[in-house]
Amino acid sequence: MAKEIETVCVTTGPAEVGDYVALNIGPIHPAMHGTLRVITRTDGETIISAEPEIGYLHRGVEKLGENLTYRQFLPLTDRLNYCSAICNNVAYELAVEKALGIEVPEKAQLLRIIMMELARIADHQVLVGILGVDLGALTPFFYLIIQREEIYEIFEWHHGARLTNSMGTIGGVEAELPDRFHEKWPKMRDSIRKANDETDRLLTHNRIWMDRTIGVNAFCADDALNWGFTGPMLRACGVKRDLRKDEPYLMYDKFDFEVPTGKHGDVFDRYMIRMLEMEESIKIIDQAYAMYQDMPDDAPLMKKVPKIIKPPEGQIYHAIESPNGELGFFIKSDGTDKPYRIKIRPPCYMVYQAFGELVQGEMISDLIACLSSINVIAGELDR
Amino acid sequence: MADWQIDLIKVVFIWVWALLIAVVMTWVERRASAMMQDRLGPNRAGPFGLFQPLADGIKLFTKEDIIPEKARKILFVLGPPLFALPAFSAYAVVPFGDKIVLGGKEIILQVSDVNIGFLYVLALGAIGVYGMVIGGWASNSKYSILGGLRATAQLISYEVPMGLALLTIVLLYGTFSLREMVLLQQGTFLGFLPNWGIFKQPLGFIIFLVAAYAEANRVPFDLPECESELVTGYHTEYGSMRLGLYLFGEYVNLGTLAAITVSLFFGGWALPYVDMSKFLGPVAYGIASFTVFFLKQAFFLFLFVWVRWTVPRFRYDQLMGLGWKALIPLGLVNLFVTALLVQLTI
Amino acid sequence: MSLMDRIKDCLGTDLIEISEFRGDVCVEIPKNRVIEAMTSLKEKGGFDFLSDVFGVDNIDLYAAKAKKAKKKKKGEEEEEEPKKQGPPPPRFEVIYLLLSLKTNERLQVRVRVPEDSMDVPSVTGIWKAATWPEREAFDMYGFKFKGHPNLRRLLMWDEFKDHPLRKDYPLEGKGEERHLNYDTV
Amino acid sequence: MNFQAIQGEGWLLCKAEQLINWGRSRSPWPFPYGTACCGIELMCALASGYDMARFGAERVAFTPRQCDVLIEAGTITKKMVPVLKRIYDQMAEPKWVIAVGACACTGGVFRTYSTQQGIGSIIPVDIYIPGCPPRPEGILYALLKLIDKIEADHPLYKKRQQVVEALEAGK
Repeated sequence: MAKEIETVCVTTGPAEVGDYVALNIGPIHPAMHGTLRVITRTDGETIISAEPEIGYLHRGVEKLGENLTYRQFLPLTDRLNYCSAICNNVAYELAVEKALGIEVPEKAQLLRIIMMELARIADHQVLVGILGVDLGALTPFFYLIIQREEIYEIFEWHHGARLTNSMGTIGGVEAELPDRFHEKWPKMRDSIRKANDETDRLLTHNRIWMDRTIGVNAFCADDALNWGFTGPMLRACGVKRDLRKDEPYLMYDKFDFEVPTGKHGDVFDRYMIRMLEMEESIKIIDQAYAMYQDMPDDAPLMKKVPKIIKPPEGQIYHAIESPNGELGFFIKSDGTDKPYRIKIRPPCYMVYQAFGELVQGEMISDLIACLSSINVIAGELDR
Repeated sequence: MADWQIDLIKVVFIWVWALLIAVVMTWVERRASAMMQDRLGPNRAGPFGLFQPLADGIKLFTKEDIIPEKARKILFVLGPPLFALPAFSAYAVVPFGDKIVLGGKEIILQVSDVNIGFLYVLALGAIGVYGMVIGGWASNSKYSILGGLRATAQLISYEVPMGLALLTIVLLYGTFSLREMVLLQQGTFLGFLPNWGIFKQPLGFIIFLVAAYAEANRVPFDLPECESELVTGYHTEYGSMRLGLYLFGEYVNLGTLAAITVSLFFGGWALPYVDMSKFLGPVAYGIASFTVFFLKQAFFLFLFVWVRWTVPRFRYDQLMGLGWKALIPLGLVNLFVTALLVQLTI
Repeated sequence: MSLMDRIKDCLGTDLIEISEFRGDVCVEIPKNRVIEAMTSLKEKGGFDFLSDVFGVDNIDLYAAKAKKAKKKKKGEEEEEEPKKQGPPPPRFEVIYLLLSLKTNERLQVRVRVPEDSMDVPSVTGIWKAATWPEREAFDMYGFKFKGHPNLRRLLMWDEFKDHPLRKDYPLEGKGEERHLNYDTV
Repeated sequence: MNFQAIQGEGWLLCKAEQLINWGRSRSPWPFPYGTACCGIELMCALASGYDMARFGAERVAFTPRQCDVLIEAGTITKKMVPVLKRIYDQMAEPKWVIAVGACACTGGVFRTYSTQQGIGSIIPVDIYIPGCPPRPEGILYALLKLIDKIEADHPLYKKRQQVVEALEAGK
């Protein structure tokens, strides 16, 4: 039987043909987010080996970056992790600012923090929603998407775009918080909490949900560090590492928030960490907002930066904690107005390379759950 | 009127009724899911989008009919009807109303009161599986075949607890005829409870309901279809009206299962505490009993939809575990206890 | 002890050059000593986390520098012919980004790779995290990582010929197209 | 009813065409080919706030056999081109294509070695939506435009012409 099916499937994957069925999942598959592909060898439903293949969304961003000026590259960073574009923008801005050796005014920092944390909530909401959809629970996704629309509304008020925000610029932020934010935020905070609560009640203690997620592709901390995991994936394995606490950038050292960690590194821990992080993000926004309101109205938002940005020759690396983990920009400058080499260190790239090891010996259903819980965003994976 | 004419009317009626339920159910499912998800749902085709299933049907009918090159042609064609037809046929033994006397003639509101109607339903349910398996196999696609294999394993495993749960009912009523079972459920029990199967066999009912969900391939047991894993499972390669038959058959199946649930556990057409035949004319009584039956059935149909949009999906091995490790032992214990009680009370 | 001193201690003779720019320390190590240096950095230096591995093509940088130097020379005075320099500097670099989880310090390690011998020892034996980044560096620049378990193209398709991130590859490509023949398998 | 009215040539054809178009335009099942940023906006368009299901675009299936409208949202890279072609070929007639976003229309900002400069050169596209990414309203508007297009179609007439031509050629 295995042989007969063999002829139908198209694989360019691992060549060894055993008694196992090669099952090609993706790139067009409901759970593959459009551009991922996994070539598996299965014994019945059990996965013997899985090899992810990427590059279906490789758009040459890094090469493009070498041909654009520093300011022109900013909009391209939106298209990396499009679920939380603002984090990418800020990461890039911070990297260039580090190369220039400047620090932006405090008010701009607070604005960036507020927007970044909102983006983090939006990103986690998509993740939790999609995880639910992939495990068969469709309804929470819709509840979360409604809240996401509200967050988009704030983005739109502030800088005019929903998804690809291009927020701020090198040296600061252009606009203050929109007036409507002051009314909107208290209401929105409650509704986000309500949606999270609804999701929590629908999923967390649901027996089927627990069966499907607890203990599924658990990963130990040593392996995770060896594979280069960061962010929620690493925290789920029990390592308390958050760049916001460990290498504070912007003003994160002034805020009071927890870093939730898991124990087993399974899908459930990843899901729970994201749920808890949303709450922490709300806390951070509250504090940042209070600090923002204490600022004088005429406090500067922008640092003076020359029109044409020419960082001195040298190479820098700056990383921030994006919703997925450590998002870093390496910039090598040759003293001209274009970066000589720009390298993005996407967080999900490192996680996804361990995918074969994560899902080995699990079942096809777990592969889907695992993929959703990693939160692979093809844009930043392939660049 | 001759007997065959009456029979013909009944057959046509039940056929149309089953079709209607399936059609309306697709609409109900979409609108109800939309309601639960803060959406509107389809509302462009006809009032409230009521004609949405019709639009889908027209579209599916006029779509290009593709049979994949590497598919087994005959089996590929055979799959969908084999899935949909048994579901329709099972309606034949469902008693949808009481006996009425018209012009000195006794008419039973049931296509045929087979004395082993109960076994007939089970047997037809088992045939429906072949539609899925054959469809999955003939498509010659890996997702399809995985779906087909899952369907086989799932349906065969869940036939057993379902059968065990139903056996207790047979023990209780001492008959295989669905009509007699309904008749035996009239009156009250312990003085205040309606004499329904659910109160006499609560555990049996739960086992039956779970198994029914599995038989109908609904979330949390929709593994053969399993949109996020197997694309659309056994009917991945099907398009046009063949797909329509599969989708349609699923809803007909739901209708059958709901009807059987009502007949076995919820007193069929009879209202509790009230005997409608005493103050209603024969025709009115026929309609009333049918309405009662339909309302009960509608509740279960809605329950199917409700559960569908609430819970996540099982994993394959968990599904098997639930079937073999939980439901079957429970069913056996239930059967044993029931047998003991029946033996003691006689 | 400062970070620079510790790294000097740790690397010993393997250290070719150490520099600092905006707080980012960058060290250069010889190509054939990558494994040893990385192991000692991991075990003695405490840099136990590999963030990323990637390549840099320096051909344009050298060209620009040469141009600048020429201009300067012209501006100053016409002197005698520039002295014959040694062999041209290696075209490529591989950069490893290391991180110490305990002290939260970051370190860039640079390995220079000449165009005519593109093989670099693979660090996948020390950190598995290098698996895909090294594949990508192979894909984009053509480094041959010795000891890599599965050195295939990662982002471009297998039949792709060039190495797109090299500076002499045009931004808009050379008109490559991908064709798949589905029925031959 | 005026009997003359139904005697005109093609009356039945016309009414049947109207019925078919009515059905087709009210159930354009989408194939969400979301590859990049636009895929997220497509997701929003399908979800609660915008709810594409209102127009009958309800049953999102990822198998090309069961879908009518290929909504191509996002960048198509050269690596992806054969896959897209294949998916389009596998869809059953009648089929329509919506290209969502600048990348799908023209390649957008990504004028690089690995990006396909617009999917129009690979598969026939019915509706182009500009924007990077377009708002969900844009996607809905495109769907409405597509529905208009479907309603203006002559499925049977075309078929009849084909048959007539084939017959004439056979003579």
